[in-house]
Amino acid sequence: MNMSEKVILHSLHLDRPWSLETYRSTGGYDTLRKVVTEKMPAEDIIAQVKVSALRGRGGAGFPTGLKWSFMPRSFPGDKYIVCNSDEGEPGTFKDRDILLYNPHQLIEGMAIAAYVLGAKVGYNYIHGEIWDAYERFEQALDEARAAGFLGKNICGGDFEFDLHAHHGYGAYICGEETALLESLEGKKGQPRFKPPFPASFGLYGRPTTINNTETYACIPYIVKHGGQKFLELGKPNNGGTKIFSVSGHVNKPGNYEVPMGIPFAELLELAGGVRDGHKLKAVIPGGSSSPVLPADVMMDTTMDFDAIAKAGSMFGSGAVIVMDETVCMVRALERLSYFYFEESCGQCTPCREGTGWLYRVVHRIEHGQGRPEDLALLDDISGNIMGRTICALGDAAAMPVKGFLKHFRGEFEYHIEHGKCSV
Amino acid sequence: MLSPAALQQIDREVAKYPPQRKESAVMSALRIAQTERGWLAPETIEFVANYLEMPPIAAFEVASFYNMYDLSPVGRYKLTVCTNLSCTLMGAESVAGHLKQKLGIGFNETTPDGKFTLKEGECMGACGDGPVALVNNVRMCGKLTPAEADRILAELE
Amino acid sequence: MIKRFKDIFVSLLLIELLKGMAITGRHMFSRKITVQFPEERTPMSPRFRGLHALRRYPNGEERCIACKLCEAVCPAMAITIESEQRDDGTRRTTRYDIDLTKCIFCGFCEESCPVDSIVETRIFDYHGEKRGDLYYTKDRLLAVGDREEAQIAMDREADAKYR
Amino acid sequence: MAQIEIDGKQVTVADGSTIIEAAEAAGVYIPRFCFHKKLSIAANCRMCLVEVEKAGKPLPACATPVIEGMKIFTHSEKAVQAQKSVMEFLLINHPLDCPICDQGGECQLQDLAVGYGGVSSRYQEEKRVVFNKDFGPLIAGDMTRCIQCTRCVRFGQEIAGQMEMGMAHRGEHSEITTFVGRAVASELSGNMIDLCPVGALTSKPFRYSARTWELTRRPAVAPHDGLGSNVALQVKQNRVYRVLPRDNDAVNECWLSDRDRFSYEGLYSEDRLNKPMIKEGGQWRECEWKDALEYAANSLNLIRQEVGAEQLGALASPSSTVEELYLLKKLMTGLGSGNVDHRLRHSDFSADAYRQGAPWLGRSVASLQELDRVLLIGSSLRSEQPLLAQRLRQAVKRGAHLNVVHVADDALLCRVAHKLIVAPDALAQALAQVVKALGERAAVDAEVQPLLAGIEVSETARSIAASLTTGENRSVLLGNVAQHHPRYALLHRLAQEAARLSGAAFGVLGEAANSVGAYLAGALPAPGGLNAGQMLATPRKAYILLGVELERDSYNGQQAMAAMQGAFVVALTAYKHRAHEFADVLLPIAAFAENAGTYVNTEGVAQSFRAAVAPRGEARPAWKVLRVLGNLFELDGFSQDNAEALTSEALGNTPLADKLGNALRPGMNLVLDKPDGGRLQRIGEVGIYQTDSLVRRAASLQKMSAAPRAWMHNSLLAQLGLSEDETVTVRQGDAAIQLSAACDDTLPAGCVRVAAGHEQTALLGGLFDEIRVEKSKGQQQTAEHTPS
Repeated sequence: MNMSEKVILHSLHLDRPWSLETYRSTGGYDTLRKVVTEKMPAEDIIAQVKVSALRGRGGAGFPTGLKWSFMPRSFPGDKYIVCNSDEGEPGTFKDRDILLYNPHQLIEGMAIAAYVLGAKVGYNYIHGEIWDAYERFEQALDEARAAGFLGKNICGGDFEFDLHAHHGYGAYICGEETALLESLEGKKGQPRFKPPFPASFGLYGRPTTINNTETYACIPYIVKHGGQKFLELGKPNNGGTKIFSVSGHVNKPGNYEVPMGIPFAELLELAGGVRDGHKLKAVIPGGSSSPVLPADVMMDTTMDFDAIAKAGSMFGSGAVIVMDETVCMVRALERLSYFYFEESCGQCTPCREGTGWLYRVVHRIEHGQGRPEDLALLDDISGNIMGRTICALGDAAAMPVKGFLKHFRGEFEYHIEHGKCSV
Repeated sequence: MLSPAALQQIDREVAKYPPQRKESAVMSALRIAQTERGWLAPETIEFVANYLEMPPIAAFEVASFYNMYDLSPVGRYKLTVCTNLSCTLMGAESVAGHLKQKLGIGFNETTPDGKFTLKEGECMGACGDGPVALVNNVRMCGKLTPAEADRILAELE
Repeated sequence: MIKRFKDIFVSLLLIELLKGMAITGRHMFSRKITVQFPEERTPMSPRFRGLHALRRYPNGEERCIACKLCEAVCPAMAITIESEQRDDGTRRTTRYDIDLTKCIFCGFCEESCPVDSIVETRIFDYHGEKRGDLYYTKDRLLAVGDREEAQIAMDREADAKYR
Repeated sequence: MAQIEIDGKQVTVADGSTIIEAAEAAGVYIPRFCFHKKLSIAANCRMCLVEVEKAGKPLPACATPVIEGMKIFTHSEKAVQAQKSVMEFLLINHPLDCPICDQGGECQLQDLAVGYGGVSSRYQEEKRVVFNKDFGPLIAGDMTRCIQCTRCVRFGQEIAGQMEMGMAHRGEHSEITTFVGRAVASELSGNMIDLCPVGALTSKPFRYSARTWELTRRPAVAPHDGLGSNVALQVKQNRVYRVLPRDNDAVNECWLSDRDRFSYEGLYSEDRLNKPMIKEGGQWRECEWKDALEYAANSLNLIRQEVGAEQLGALASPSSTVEELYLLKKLMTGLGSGNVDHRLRHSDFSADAYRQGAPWLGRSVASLQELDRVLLIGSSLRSEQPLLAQRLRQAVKRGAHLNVVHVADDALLCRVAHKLIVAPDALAQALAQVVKALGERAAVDAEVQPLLAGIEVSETARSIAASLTTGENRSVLLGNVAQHHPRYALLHRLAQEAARLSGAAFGVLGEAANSVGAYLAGALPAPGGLNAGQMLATPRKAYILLGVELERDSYNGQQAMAAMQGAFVVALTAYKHRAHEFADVLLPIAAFAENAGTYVNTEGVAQSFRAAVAPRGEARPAWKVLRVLGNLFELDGFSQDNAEALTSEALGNTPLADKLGNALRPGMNLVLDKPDGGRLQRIGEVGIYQTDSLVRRAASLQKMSAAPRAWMHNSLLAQLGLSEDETVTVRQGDAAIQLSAACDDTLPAGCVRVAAGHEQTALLGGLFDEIRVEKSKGQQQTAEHTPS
């Protein structure tokens, strides 16, 4: 493992790393030019992406190469590619840094993707609250258009692609790909029932491929250096580097781009370790919707899709929330439940009604009004939400409850029995 | 209803989407309208809907769905403090408590002089800088402490 | 044959008569249980099903919400209800009649009432002098309720734990 | 076809069908709320979750397509557990107010809660409350009861063509609402009440008046438009409490227009005529039937003997039944008069001699949905035939081109391919343009050819013609405005030619419930007899009026009222209306729902119905009244004792289809004159809730009906020196009324749009005749009218 090899956040040490000039100085857009001028066969690129074992960085970890191969590239009429920068999962903040510090790599990645997938128009859906990133990206788009990397006749060839930024306005659910498409169409961000999947019925009912910001940003590297090299950065089935967003009780919260499969202990060390004088209690390893894991389990695991799944949680978006021993787990769950209650789109019954119910019961327990039957009730409600909803938000709301109850049941029982916190 | 400059901005957003899909720009158009008018009154929403040739109720659905739109008047400065898990772990509650005490208002309230409105926000995607707050939906302030919050308030005075 | 002689013997000695007289005599001196109605009354169950009444809430608002469940459940079809929206937007009856000549006092109406409005009281000794007198209209039922409310409330209270 | 297994049963279903459809075919019921066969799939209620073999989690049956070999379990433990959990979620925030909820007894949630709900709730927290909104006079909203199935929202978007309801806010706070404080305005809004699976949207006129289990359903046929929607009258104690649609995919599907749904309120209007009345010495008095009938018969006989039978006239409403119209005709024939007509709103009868059959739709109602190209001429379709407009909307959604030639640019709530909006007197010109453009591809009939000389074909007309020559299924349709138009014969001939040239079916939209039936029953002038126009233009000495409210049902109310002055008038009517002012005998007749009879709808399908309730007061079915009159005149053939006997006598044994036909015989004298630009013309189409006596007295619908105003183009307002909302004097002939001026820039120049059928506008002149508008001088008398 080469700890210093970075795929995305490689130019932070340079002056104005977000400018086209700086990006070009690191070989930026050369890959796109090569692809376009050499008319590289799309199948070859998809094959490289498959070899790279690049898995979706948005949370689900779906193999990107496979997703691309679903897109009916030669289907007549409009096709779209969409980038999901609607990063609202508590704990996740990597896309913002990509947009702020290396927007051109994303643009280049999307342009290559558009070339491969046969799309002429793309949209980047940017989270509502990060206005600075939206502006920065718009600026980058202007630069790229002016330099001929977007628009008609890209790099002098006959490839045509334009990319637009769409600004979200405060809805976590729009991070769900079909909700995002609805939102792009000017509607409420309410997820669609699948099938049909976006690859056949996406934006405006046309074939559409949606990937995460970080996923697209990896593309130029893969195409430039080959899938094998990318794969070797990480570990089998978990190729490449990954930007981990570390927040919570650490000394140096922030984004860390490290190889896939790094031991958690090392990542924690990179982030400056647990807040001074405290000891690790629990970690949410993949953004708020992944089940929490206690310290001992975490310290023994490595950070990749397969290892975290084995440990009983989800790798998700690589957002690591670190909690030390001062944290009341009931309070933590109450806050997360409130989040899902607030962010449920309200479309389907189990999530609309269930998230509120979960929150209210946890809230009651936290405020000393828990009843002995409440924990069984919580288990039951979250079980009734899981797998019964249109999109994954239902599962996302239920899993933290299950996770907290599984590993910290004692704390909840104490709350119910004594009406106060044990921490 | 809206200034020519605002309409021009809306037109620019409309141009991003296919010609028959004007309503795609509704989110941006509502944002632009809100920035100009301070909040989204029903008439404003209807104006935007008509401008984009969509049913007013569809625009209202959008305006009420996304939580950065304000359907009632807010103060000159809207401070949205994230209190989600990461920010809370990093001290958001003390910052929020400090702001409430200093401004003498609770969440979703406006100071009597109409200057500040305090809102509770959900994850803003900047947890590494937590606790964070957003001023008027555009300016992100990170690594807040009560002292830092005071400094920002003073700056906005 | 023996039985026959025995019968004659018993008849001649008036033994049966004496037995009967013995019972009469015994009762003559035992405690009397006849109740002198109407001066005296027997004890009654709080569940007694007598004359109907329509109740009000303490603030004077009639309880009935015109759901018509009693009308639907009445096996004798003794209840007739008409309803409309009152000016304050609430659902109210404009007519609530019980034909007591049809009523079989089964108590279903009371059972079905979601707001404890129609109840059966302990009154069983009502009467009518004309045909129409036993056709109780809403006003008369409410009047019964107003008059008997204290008793009705007590009875419901007593029975509450079994419901 | 796919072979699947549902609950152990083998079923073969079409590829691509969903599990719920397959289950239906197999006779297995899957609980559902958001799914509706006519709406798009939302899959949001999750009630229809079923277990599918090899699927990890339960799948929504409404949205999951079947796959060959799929094994589905709808009642397995896993499926039922999922369904029960959804029911629990639905109930936690649903109020327990079934006793006061109008939906109680017909509530899907209530029904399914019996099967899937728990005995008590585990939810101990506070329940959600949603504040009610005012959705207008027809729909009552109790939004706390809403389960967010979005059927009403989808109905608006997909069927009504206008999105009025939406789901605002999100999560648990989401609520169904209209745009801030707005009432629901769609002419199909009542269907949302039917669609709502809970008591969130209920009928306001019906509110709290009865419970569903008390009501009996009696089938009937709606009386307001040519469609003849199948309805169920819900009756209790001899009163109609509610009207609901009956499913009939050939006619109204599962929908009903608000006009058909809420007009029953008119049955209980104060204006109902309950007893026969005669006028003696200028004074009205109530009397016995016998006296009234004898008085009427004797007086008519006397007049007939004195001045001749040709001085008798009979005018009937096209909403009368086949039986009534047939008997009326028979009565008049018996009396020796050929003066019978039902087309009171028509003004051009010159095609009468060339007609070959009863004008009809020209194709089946259901097939309208399959149209690819349509030319709609002179029709405010949404108010004339709300559900036909809906059918066309579905066609357009499928990709049909809807082309319009009309006098006003009313929203049809779907994409209109091309439109020519012209003043009434230019309507024929516009249509001629289309014919001429079509003539560029095929030879125009020699009869029509001369008319086209000098016609300049506009670009739009050419586009319409181009559109009409493509596509598979095509129709040319003539609406009410065209039928009422003073040059109807010409329009008809041109439309017929347009249809012939483009290979389209030619249809005439039936104006009223029994327009086609009236032709078939012969309610038309006999050879030599006078038509409605002539009868009113050259007044008769005596009239028999059947169900007409003459002043509001005629082309020219003013002229009609004038014709009545001095004549002996026997009015068979359900309402008193203005008949008081001119009639001599008022005979109360049964209204809709109180009468047995037959309507023939615009497709030419006869639909018979029976009386659902007894007539109000002493009113009697009109056919019985006419039969007794026939007896009093001692005429033969008036001895029928039930409506069925009359039906077969009236319609005969030949299939109705043989008697239908829109094509005119050649030989008509056709002239196409140039529009006269000099004068102002009235656009006087009949308002949606003003079509007939019944609907005009339906209180709630009348609240939906805007007061008539003088609408005109901005430039005309300026030219006349008027401003919007100003009170102006509108004159036609001798009548002058005060209306408020209104601006509508989609109207053609030189036109003033004043709706007809309203009480206020009743005494104005012809619907498409000259009109004058001037500034009001101060606050004058409001309705001065002087028909002398």
